[in-house]
Amino acid sequence: MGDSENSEQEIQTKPVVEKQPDLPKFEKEQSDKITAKFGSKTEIAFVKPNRIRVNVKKEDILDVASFIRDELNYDHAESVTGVDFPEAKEIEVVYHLGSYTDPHLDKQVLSLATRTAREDDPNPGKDSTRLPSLRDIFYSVEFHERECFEMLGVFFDGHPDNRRLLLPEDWADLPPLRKDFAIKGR
Amino acid sequence: MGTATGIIRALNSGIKHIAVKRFTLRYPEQKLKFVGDGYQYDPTSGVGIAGYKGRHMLFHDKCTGCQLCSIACEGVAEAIAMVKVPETWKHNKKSIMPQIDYGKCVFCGLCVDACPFYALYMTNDYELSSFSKEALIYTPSQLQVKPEVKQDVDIIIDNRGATHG
Amino acid sequence: MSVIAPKFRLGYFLKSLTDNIFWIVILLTLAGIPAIMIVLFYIDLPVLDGVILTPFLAFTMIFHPELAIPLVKSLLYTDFFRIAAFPGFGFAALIAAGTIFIERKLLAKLQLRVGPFYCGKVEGILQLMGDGLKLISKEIIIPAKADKPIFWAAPILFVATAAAFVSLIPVAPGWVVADIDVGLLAVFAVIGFFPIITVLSAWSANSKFPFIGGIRALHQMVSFEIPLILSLLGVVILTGTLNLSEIVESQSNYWFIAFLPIGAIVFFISMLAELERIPFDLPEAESEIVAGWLTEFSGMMYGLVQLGSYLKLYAFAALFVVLFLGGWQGPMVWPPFPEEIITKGIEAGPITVQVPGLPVTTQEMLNGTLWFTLKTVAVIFFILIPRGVFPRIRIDMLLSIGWNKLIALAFVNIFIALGLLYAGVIGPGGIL
Amino acid sequence: MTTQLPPGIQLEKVDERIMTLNVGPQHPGSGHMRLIIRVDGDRIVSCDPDPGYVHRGEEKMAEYRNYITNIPHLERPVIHDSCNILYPYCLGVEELLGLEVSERAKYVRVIASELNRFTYTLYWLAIYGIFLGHSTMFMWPAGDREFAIDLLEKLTGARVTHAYFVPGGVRNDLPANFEDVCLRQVNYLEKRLKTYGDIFYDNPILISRTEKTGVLSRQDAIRLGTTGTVLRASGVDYDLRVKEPYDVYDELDVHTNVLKHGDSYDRSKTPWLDMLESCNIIRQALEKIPKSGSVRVKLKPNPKGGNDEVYKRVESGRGSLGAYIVSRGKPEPYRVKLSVGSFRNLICMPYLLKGEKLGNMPAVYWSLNYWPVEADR
Repeated sequence: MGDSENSEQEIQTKPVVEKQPDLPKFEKEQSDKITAKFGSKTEIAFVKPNRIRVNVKKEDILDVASFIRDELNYDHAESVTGVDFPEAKEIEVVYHLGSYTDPHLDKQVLSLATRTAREDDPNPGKDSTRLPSLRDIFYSVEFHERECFEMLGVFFDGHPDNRRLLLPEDWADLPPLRKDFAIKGR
Repeated sequence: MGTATGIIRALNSGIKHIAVKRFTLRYPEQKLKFVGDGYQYDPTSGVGIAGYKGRHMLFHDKCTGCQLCSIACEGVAEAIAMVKVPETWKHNKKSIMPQIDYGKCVFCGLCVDACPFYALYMTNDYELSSFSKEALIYTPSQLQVKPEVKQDVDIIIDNRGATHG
Repeated sequence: MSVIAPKFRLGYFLKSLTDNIFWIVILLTLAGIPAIMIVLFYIDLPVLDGVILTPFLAFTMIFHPELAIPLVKSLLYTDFFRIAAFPGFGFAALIAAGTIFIERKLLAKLQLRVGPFYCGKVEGILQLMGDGLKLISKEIIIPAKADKPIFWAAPILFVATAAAFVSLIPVAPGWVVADIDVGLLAVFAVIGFFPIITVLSAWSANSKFPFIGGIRALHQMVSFEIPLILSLLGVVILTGTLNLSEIVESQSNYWFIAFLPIGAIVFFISMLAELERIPFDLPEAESEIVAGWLTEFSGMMYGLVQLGSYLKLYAFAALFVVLFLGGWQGPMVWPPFPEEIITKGIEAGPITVQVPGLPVTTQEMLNGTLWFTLKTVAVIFFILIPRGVFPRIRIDMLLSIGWNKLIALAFVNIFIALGLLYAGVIGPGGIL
Repeated sequence: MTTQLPPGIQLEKVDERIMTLNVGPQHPGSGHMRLIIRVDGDRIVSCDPDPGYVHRGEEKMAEYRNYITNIPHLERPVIHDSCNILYPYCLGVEELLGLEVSERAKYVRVIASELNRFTYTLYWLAIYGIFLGHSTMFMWPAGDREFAIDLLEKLTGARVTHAYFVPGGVRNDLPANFEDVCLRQVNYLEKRLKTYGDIFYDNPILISRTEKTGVLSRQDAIRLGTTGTVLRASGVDYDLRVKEPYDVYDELDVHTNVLKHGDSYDRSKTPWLDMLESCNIIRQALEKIPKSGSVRVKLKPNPKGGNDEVYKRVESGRGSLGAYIVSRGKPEPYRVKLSVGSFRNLICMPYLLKGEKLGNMPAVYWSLNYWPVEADR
């Protein structure tokens, strides 16, 4: 799995933005607004047609999310995905944000990604795997964050209802979407 | 008054349907007709041929025992196992052929897509129930048999509604 | 061959049949006939045409059918026949059975389905018999903590009450089980029994869903009985009588539905609610409370409740016919009996003899029965159709319909009736 | 009097007025989920949805199988809508692998996906009918589904789990004479759908039962991030087939049905209008489909994606259906996330049921176009 770690860093260190000269115009404007506001705090991972990805540190995610909601008019979250990177000892949480109110943003999906520390011996809710909750900014993330909490053990600070959602009540194993939780026989 | 007209229109619509033909397919007596002889795949063009995805049919003279169908099934249902067959059977130097467990098969047809030798097709036979799980395991010699099906009912649409006939 | 009875052989089956017949004949000759003779000698026998009906005479009727005619006629006018067979239970049960079958086929046809199909070769005509057999042969399960006497009694009481209701309905001129002067009041009294029985059975089952269903049924029936009764007051005002037969007689020229359409509509809607039929089937709402107050009934207990509810359906439809559609009134369509049948009689019996005095009933009675049955079946059709057309309504909507709208409409109906009466249009001394 | 409880055991504080009801998972009015409802008399005080009874870990399973083998698995959450749930996955894998889908295949996909919208929505409508005690509305959609199922069976070879869409096109071409049969049956189906109006949607009893129950305002629909028919019933004009047209939807004339009240009645009517629109789309697609051409790109065995990620979405019967695929240069995807409409609409349930009458619970619950199996994945 060494490859994937390296390549993972490649994406982060060398953003695709600089390589491609003919970036889609509207999306570039959007990403430039974020860069202009936050500068080095944010990192535009890629700008593709209709898709922008912004990586932020977890300390800044509340500010960036507020900016995205208030200034860029994204008003709801489509999904919240947790991705486990055991080699980097990090768990990434990606918010896919969309907009219903702004007709210019109909096609756009903005991915807001942040990372948090990952512990090899997880204790969901009580270890350092935690992130600030975006529920106060995007109300629609409520159930998605609950799912993320049980599936990857990411505790969302400020979420009012960090409970089990899909898994059975007596689940006592690792959070199942972590990579070290192996399916039997695979 | 709108309520009254609404109620009368609903009653009228209901009573009108008493004259519409009945649509039920009376299954054991009638069986739906399918397109063609079952799902097939043309490995040269890489496109399947439309048909019903029922029980498989294995052509012994074409099967080479390459296990590609078994590998294709590995992540899906793990229904295909390769079993020993008599070495005198033609074209099969490894003398292994697929044996399909219909207790596990999901009839996705990806094994047919995997076969590069036109050896595995699917047929229109879907009545596979049996009293024991062992009887659901079809050996290569059982898979060789072309099933006899009598399916001749189609949907007929006319002025008085649709019916099966 | 057969999996169900692997050792079945036709020869054994025939042998068992003949064995049974043999033993029945032996027992009848040795014990049955003497017993009948002894009983017949010790009871009071009717007097027919001045001759006491002796057992000997009774047996000679086999060879002289004309002697049986007075007996049959006297039987037709006994209370037992009226209660058990014609205007009473048997007739009503026949119509109820027909209703169940028609309902299933009609609903199936409306929903583009087939419905009962395989039982009885022709469109499932014997399905009802099969269902009845199944219900009879099923085990009756009673909840462990149920109040057993009441739980047992509830279905029987339900059928009995429904039958009491049936007994008040006049079918043809003079053909009614209980021709009482306060017929309509008696109907109200009998209807008042149903919620009590429902709640008793629901409570005695000691189970959640029957209890909720019973409470719902209580709410529904009580709140719809008031508009039901009020809507009939108009008819009483116009006729000035409570006797159902007289109400029918007074409609010989005009049916009351022509004068009191609002009353008829209110009565019809209240009737649907009383019968717990869609859209008012809240006590049995299967997506909410399983089967309501019927949940714990099994086997023939359930069958009895079903029989009772369909008897009730027939009785309500018949009451609607009696009150608003002119009962048995209708043009004479029954062909008159040929003169020679009445005077000379027909040829009948093992030794051919002329039997005068047939037919035993009158032309008016047959004609009245025909019209009555036709009208009842038409009303039943309109009771059945909503089941395929309407969704179930909510309990608060139901109560608000019952208490607000229907009662107001029933009062409007009463005022219409009073207006008609005082304007001298109809009623005692009216111009019509 | 206080009794000493053993350690670890707490007594729940019980309010005399409040009763807790478990609606589901065996209750006839719930589906494969549980709603923990607390009622005060006939009023719902709070509602806590408890999904997960049919959670199968499809996302985890997808990480262990290659891009092709995932197909029969990923369609399992909604077997009635299996073409639509594979649609974003296939679009995503095509972008990852750099596949170009032929024009004919795109049209075939549109036809199959719209036919699947019928099979799902009619099933949903049948259950909505029986929830409201309307037995005819159970039988008619369940019977009329047969037209769409029959067409899909002719096209894909299976009645429900089609496994028809693959990255790079579709599995097989249209069978002979399919266009005529499809046109005939879709026309008849449209005629049948229109008869639902009189008996169900214009029925005053149904209207009085569902109108003004569970009202979701426009602002709340946006704030809660709802999607699909729930969103459009609340007056938000957002249909991905129009707003972000995928495949050939930009060449077709798609009309978005938007109703404005946001109550149960509008929410139940929008899918019906969508189905009528689907008839138009299928007719257009049958007209415009190229008469010949390949429908499937031949793939290498075990195709590998680069270090990339895609997020693709389509409009399914229940709303926007997104697939987020992360690839790390392996034959297997590193992470597959399905963002499904049912799960996104689940958040409305506690919000809408609060303060509602208990008798309205089935009408509101099922009008959310919620498919428990899909929400659990």
